[in-house]
Amino acid sequence: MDSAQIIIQALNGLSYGLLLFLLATGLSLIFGLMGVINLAHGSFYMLGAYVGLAIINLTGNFVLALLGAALILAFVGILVERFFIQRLYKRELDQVLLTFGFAYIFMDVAKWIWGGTPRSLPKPPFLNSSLNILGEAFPVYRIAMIIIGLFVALALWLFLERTRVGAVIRAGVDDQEMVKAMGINIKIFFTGIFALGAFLAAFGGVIGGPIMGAYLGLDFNILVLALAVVVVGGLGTLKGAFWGSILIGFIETFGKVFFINFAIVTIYIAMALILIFKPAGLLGKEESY
Amino acid sequence: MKALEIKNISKSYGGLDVLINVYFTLEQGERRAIIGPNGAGKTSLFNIISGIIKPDSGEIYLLGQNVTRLSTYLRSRLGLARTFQRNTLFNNLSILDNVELALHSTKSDSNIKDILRNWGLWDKRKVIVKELSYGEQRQIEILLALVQSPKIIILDEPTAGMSPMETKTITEMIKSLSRDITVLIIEHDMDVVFNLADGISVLHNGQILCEGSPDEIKSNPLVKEVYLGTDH
Amino acid sequence: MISILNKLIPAETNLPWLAKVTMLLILVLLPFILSSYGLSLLTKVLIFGLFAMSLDILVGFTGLVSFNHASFFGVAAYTVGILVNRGFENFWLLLIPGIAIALLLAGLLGLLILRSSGAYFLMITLAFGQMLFALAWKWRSLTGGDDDGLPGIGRPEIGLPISMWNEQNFYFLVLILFIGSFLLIKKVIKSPFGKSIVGTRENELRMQSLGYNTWLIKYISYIIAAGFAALAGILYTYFNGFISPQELDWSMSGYILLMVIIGGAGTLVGPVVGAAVIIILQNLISTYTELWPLFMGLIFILCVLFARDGIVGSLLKLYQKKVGEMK
Amino acid sequence: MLQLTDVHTYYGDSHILQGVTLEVPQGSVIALLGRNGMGKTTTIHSIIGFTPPVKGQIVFEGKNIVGFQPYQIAQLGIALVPQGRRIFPSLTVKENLTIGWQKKKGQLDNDLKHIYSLFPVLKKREKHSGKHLSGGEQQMLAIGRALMTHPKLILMDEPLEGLAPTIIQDIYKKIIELKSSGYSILLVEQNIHLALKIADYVYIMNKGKIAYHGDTKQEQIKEEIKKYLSI
Amino acid sequence: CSGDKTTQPEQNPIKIGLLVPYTGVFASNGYDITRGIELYFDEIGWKAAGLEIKLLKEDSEMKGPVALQKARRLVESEQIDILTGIVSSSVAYALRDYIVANEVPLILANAGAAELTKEQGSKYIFRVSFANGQYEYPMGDYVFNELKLGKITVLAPDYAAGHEKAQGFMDGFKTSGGEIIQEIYPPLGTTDFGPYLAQINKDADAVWVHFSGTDSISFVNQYAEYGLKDKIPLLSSGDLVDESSLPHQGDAPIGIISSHHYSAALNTPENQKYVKDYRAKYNDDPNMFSEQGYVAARVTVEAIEALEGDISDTEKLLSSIKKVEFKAPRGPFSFDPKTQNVIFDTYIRKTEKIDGKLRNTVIHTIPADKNPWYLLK
Ligand SMILES: Nc1ncnc2c1ncn2[C@@H]1O[C@H](COP(=O)(O)OP(=O)(O)OP(=O)(O)O)[C@@H](O)[C@H]1O
Ligand SMILES: Nc1ncnc2c1ncn2[C@@H]1O[C@H](COP(=O)(O)OP(=O)(O)OP(=O)(O)O)[C@@H](O)[C@H]1O
Ligand SMILES: [Mg+2]
Ligand SMILES: [Mg+2]
Repeated sequence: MDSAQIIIQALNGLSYGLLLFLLATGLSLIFGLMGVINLAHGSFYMLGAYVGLAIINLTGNFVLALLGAALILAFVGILVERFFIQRLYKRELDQVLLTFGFAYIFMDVAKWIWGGTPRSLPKPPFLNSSLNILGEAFPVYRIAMIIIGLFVALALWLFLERTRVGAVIRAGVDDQEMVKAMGINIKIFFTGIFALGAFLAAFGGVIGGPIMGAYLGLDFNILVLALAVVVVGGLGTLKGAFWGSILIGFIETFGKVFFINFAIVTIYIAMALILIFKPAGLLGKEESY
Repeated sequence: MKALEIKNISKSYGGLDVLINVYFTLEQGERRAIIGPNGAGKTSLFNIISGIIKPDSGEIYLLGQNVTRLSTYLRSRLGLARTFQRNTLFNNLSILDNVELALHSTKSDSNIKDILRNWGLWDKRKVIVKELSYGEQRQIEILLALVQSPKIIILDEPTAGMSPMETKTITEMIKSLSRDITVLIIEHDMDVVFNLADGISVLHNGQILCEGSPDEIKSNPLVKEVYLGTDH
Repeated sequence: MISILNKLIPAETNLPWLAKVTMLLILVLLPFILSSYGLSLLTKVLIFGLFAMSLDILVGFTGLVSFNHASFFGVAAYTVGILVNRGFENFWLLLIPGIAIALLLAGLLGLLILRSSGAYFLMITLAFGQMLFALAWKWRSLTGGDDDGLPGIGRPEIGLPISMWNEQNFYFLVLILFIGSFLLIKKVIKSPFGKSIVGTRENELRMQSLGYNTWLIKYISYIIAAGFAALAGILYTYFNGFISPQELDWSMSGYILLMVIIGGAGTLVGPVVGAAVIIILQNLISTYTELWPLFMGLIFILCVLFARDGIVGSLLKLYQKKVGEMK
Repeated sequence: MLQLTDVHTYYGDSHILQGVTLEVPQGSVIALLGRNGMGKTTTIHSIIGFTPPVKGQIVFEGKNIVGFQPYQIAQLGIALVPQGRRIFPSLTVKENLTIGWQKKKGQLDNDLKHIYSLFPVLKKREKHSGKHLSGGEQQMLAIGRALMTHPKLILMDEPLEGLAPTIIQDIYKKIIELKSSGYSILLVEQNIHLALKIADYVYIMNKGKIAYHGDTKQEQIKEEIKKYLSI
Repeated sequence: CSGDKTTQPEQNPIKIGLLVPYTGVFASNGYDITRGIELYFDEIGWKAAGLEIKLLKEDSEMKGPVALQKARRLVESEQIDILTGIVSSSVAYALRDYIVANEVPLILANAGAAELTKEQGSKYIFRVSFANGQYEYPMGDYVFNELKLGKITVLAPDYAAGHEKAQGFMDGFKTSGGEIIQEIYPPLGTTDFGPYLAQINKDADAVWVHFSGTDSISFVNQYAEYGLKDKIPLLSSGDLVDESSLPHQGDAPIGIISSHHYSAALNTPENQKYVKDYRAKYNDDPNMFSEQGYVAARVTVEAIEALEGDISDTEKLLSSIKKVEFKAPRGPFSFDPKTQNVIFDTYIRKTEKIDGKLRNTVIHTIPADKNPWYLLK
C-alpha cells in the first residue's frame, strides 16, 4: 500500500467513523444518559432517510430534507417518549420489548408507504464531485461528512457540558423523585433528550443516505453498529461515543483492507477484545465501590 | 493469634490520600470502636478489610492468615461478617429470603424461625425489604451480618437512623454476643461507643490519631478538638 | 448502572395443583385433536419453550441479559446434525456430544465475558455470538455454509420400535424431554443454588460479603442455561431436518429474549407462554396479512402497557392478590 | 405556613398515615419524632408529593398542594433533605449543589461560597462524583443541596444521621441561624436530645397517627417521649 | 370426465402456494415476484382449464425454518397443488426434503443455487429463473473475444450465490483465455465500499461485479464517486443494473455492460405487451423478479391446461410441467428435461439513458444452445 492509499483509507475510516458518530450519538444520549435501551433507534435513522428522500423528491432541496426529516422524527420521538417510554424508566426488559415493538411497526409503516425497494438518497449537487488527493480520487461528500460530524460533536459537547441539561438528565436517572423535589420538571427534560436522540438519528439517516441508502433492514444494521460504538466507547459519555465511532470507523475500514475475509466479523472481534480487557468499554469507568 | 492485623495500609484516589500507613491490631474477642471525623477514611478501611477495595500497599491478616490478596467471599468464609454504612440488602426479596441467603440456605427451617422470632420479624417475614422504613431496613442490615455466625464482625455505623429504643436493643444485642466474637465498630453515636467498646481508635485524615480506653479518649484534647467538640 | 431487571419477580410459580394437571392433560391430548400442521406448531412451541426457559435462567433469575444464547442452540444442533449425516443414529448417544460441546463452549466463553455486566454483557455476548455465526457461515466444508446449510437430517432413533417420522410420536418425545427439563430447571431454581443466583442478581456486593463466589455462581448458571439451550437446538434440528447459520444469528437470540420478556422473566412458565404467544400469533397473523410485523409490534406494546411483569408474571400477581383478598 | 389536616396516605393497600394533623408556623422549627416505621418519612413524602395523600389537606401558604407534582411543590419554596441522603451519585459535588439552584433567587457563586463555608470539605471534593463521598460528606451535600434552592420551608428527614459530633454542632448552629432569618423547618430526628434543643414544638408519631404534640418547654414532654420512644 | 366440468363449474379450486419474503431486506423481490404472478393470473381471469385459481401467499422471512413452517401450513392445512416463489437458495434447501417427501411440485422463481437442479435436484423441483452462473458464464467469452478485455478484477458479495455467480463468469472468461488478476469478496450487505474501491488493481482492463439489491445501489454510486468510472470500465451480471435498482442509481450506471436473461427494453412483441400491461397495472417498470413471477405463473397454468384441469395425479402434473414451452417476455422458454432447470437466451446489455430514463439496451444475444454452461456439468 502506498502513502496515497493509506491517506485515502484513513480518510475513508474517518468519514465512516464520523458517520457512525452521527448515527450512534443519539443512541448514546438516550442509552447513556437516560438508561433507555432504544431498539427503535435504527428505525428513527431509517425513517429519517426515507422521509428525507421524500422531501428531496418533493422539493429537490437536500438541506430542507435534512432538517425536515430530523424535525419530523423528533416529533415522533416526542410522542413515543411521552406516551410510552415515560412509564418505563429503569425497566430495561420492558424497554426492550416496547422499543422492539416500535421497530417492527416503523419497519412495516416504511414498507407500507415506500414499498420494499431499496433506495438511495441523491447527494446535493454541490457536493457531488471528487477531490484529487495525491492522484487518487476522494469524494467531496465524504469530506463534508467529516466536517458535519465534527460540527455536530462540538455542538453537542457545548450543549451538554455548558448547560445543566446533561446533569439534570443523569440525576433524573439516578433518582427521579429527588430531581422533582429539587423543583425540576424532569419529564420535559427526558422528552427533550429523547426527541434530540431521534432528531440526531434522522439527521444521520439523511446524511448517511447517499452512502447507506434507505432499505428495510437498515434499521437493525444501524442499531448493531450504533450499539457497538456506544458500548466500545463506554456508556453515557459524548467523548466515548465520539472516540468509539472513530475507532470503529477505522477498524471497519482497515479490516476491509487487511482482513477482507473476516470483514463480516472484524467489528465483533474488536468489540469482544475491547470488552474482555476493558469490561466497561474503552473510556468507561469500571464500577469501583 | 490476633483476630485482625492491619499492617501499614495505604490507599489513595488520584491525589487524595484516604488512608496513610494505617496500622492496628485487634485481639480475639476484643471490642473496638473506630471513631473519627467524616471522611477520615473509616469506611474505606472497612472496605479494605472486607476486600471490596484493594489497598495500594500494606497487608491484612485475618485470624493469622494473610488475606491481602483474597477475594471478599473468601474472607467472609474465614469468618468475617460486615454491615454497610449504606444499606446493602436484597431489596426486592422478602425478609425471609434475605435471611436465608445470609444463612447460605443450609440451616434448618426451625433455626430461621427462631432467629426471626427473636427479632420480632416472623410475622413480617414475607414483606419485601424495600417496603420497610429506613430504620427497619437498618435492622435487617445488622441481622444479615449477625446470622452468619461470624468470628469477626465489623459494623459500619450500625445504629445510624435507628430510634433510641432500637439503638438500645441493638447495642445490647451486640454487647451480649459471645466473647469469642471479635467486634469492630464505626459509630458516631458516642453513647453507643462508650457503652460497647473496650478500646477506641481515632482515625483522622487517614491516619490513626490515637488509641486508648474510652475514658482516655473522652478526655484527650486532640480528639475533642477534631471530633468530639465541646459537648462530651 | 444498568442493572437489568431490578424489579420484583415472583421467584416461584405457585399455580394450583389442578391447573398443573389440566395443563398436562391438554398437552397429552392435544395431538389427537390437532391437524398435522397444528401439531407441528405445538411441537415447535415446546422446543422454543424449552429454549426460552433456558434463557430465563440467565435473564430472569441471574439478571444477565445474554445475546448469544442461540450459539449454544446452534452449535449443538450442528454437532448432532453433522454426526447424523455421518451415520451416527442413536439419539440418546448423540445427546452427549451435542450437549457436551455446548457446555464446553459456555465454559470457555464464560471465562471471557463474565467480567462485564449490564449493557456491556449484552454486547460482548452479541459479539461472540456473531463470531460463531460467521464461523458457521464460512466453514462450508463442515457446516454447508450459508446457502445449503446442513440438510437431510433424519428423525431420531430412540432405540424403541417407534418411528419418529410419525409426527405424534416425535411430539411425545419432545414433550417428555420438555417436561423432564422443566422439572429439572425448576429443581435447580428452587435449590439453594437457585436462591443464590437470585441473590447475585439482586445484590452482588452483599452476596460476596456473605461468602458467595458470585463469579462462579454466574458462571455455573451460564453453563446450565447453555446445556438446556443445546437440548432445544438438537430437537429443533430433528424437527426441521436441517440446520443453517441463521439459527446462530443474533436475531434468533433476540427472538428468544422477546419470548422470555413477553411471557414474564423470572417465571419458568412465562417463557413457554411467551413462545406459544409469539409463534402462534405470528403464524396466524401472517396468513392474513403481509403487514404482520405491524400487528406483532402492537401486541408487544400492549403487553408492555398492560402486563407489566409479562403475561404469566401479571397473572400470578393477580392471582396472589386474589388469594390475599380471600384471606 | 404549612398545615396538614387529617392526612391519610397509603402504600398500595396498606394504610400508613391515618389522619395526621400538624402545623409548621412561619419561622419555627417543628420536630417530628417517633420510633422506626411509624410514618415520619411518609408524612414528609406526603408533603413533598412523592406519596400524595388519598384524603386530607396540605396547605402551604394558603394553597392546598395536594395533587401538585413534586416539582411544583418544590417550586413553591419547599426543599427536602431526604432520609438516606439520596444525593445524585453520578453527578459531581458541584453539580449536585447547582442542580436545583435558580437564577432568580440568588447569585450562584455567592450561594456556593456560602455552602462551602458551612461545609469546607465539599469545596475540597467539588469535582468528585457524589457516589465517592463518605457517608457524612454525602449528608452535608444533601443539606447543602436543599439550601441552594432558597426554600421557605425545609423538610429535614434525619439530617444528622452519620455526622460527626463536631459537624452536628455546626448544623445545630446553622439551623438556629436559619430559623432566625425566617426559614421554617420540619425536622425528623432520632437524636432526641438535640431535637428538643432546637425545636419550638414537638409532634410524636405512633403507628401513623400523631400521638402527642406540645411545646418543648412543657414538662410533660419528657414523659411522653419516654412513653413513645422508650427512653 | 372432462365433459363434467362444464356442468359442474363449482369444482375445487386450484391452490397455488406462494412463498416469498415480504419483510426484511429482500421484501421487494418478494413483492415483485408476486406482482408478476398476479399480473398473469389477471390476464387469464384467475382461471385455468375452467378451474378457479387460488393464490395463497406466505412470508418466508428469508429464513429456512420459518419457510418450512409456512410450507407445512400450505401443504398440510391448505393442501396446495403447487408451490412457487422462493427467493433465496437457503430457503429452497430448507424446503427441499419436505417438498420431496410430501410430493409437492415446487417451481422456483428465483433461488439460484446450481445444486438445486443438479445433485440436490428432484423431479418435484423446477426452476424458471436461472441457475447462478447461467447467464454470467457466456459473458466471459463475450468480454474476452468481443470487448477484447484481457485482465479483470472480480468483486462479488461473500456468500454462496456471490461466489457461484463470480465463478460462472470467471470460468467462462478463463476458458476463453482471459486472466483474472484480483478477486474481492466484501460481506453481503456492505454499504460502504470505499475501502474496497481504493484497493482495486489499477492494471485491470475492466472490473466485473455481481451485486444486487441494496449493495448494487451503493456500489454503482460509489464506483463513480471514487473516480473509477472514468478509469476502468465496469462489467456486471444483470442484477447490478436490474430495473429494480436503476431508478435509484442516478446516472452512475450509464455505460455498464451486463449479461442477463431479461431486459425490460427487449424488443419482442411478448415483452412489449408485458411491459405495457405491467405499467398499466402497477405504474412501474417490470424487472427480472416480476418477469420470473410472471413466467412461473404461466408455467403452472400451461401445465394445468395441458391436463385439462385434472391434476389429481402428481406424476402426470410433473411431466406436464416439464413439457411447458412458450414465448415468454424474455424470449423462448423451456425446461432442460434432464435438470428441470430453465433454458434461455442470454442478453448482453448496455445501460443507456434514453428519453431521460435509464434502460438496458440489448446489444448482443447469445442463444441458449450457444451457452456452453450446460456442457460443464
Ligand atoms: N472511590 C473514591 N474516589 C475518590 N474519593 C473517595 C473514594 N472513596 C472514598 N473517597 C474519599 O475518601 C475519604 C474517606 O471516605 P470514607 O468513606 O472512608 O470516610 P468515613 O471515615 O467513613 O466518613 P463518614 O464518617 O462520613 O462515613 C472521603 O473524603 C471520600 O470523599
Ligand atoms: N414503599 C413502601 N411500600 C409499602 N410500605 C411501605 C413503603 N415504605 C414504607 N412503608 C411502610 O410504611 C410504614 C411507615 O414508614 P416510614 O418510612 O414512614 O417510617 P418512619 O417513621 O420514617 O421510620 P424510620 O424511622 O425507620 O425512618 C412502615 O411500616 C413501612 O413498612
Ligand atoms: Mg463511613
Ligand atoms: Mg423514615
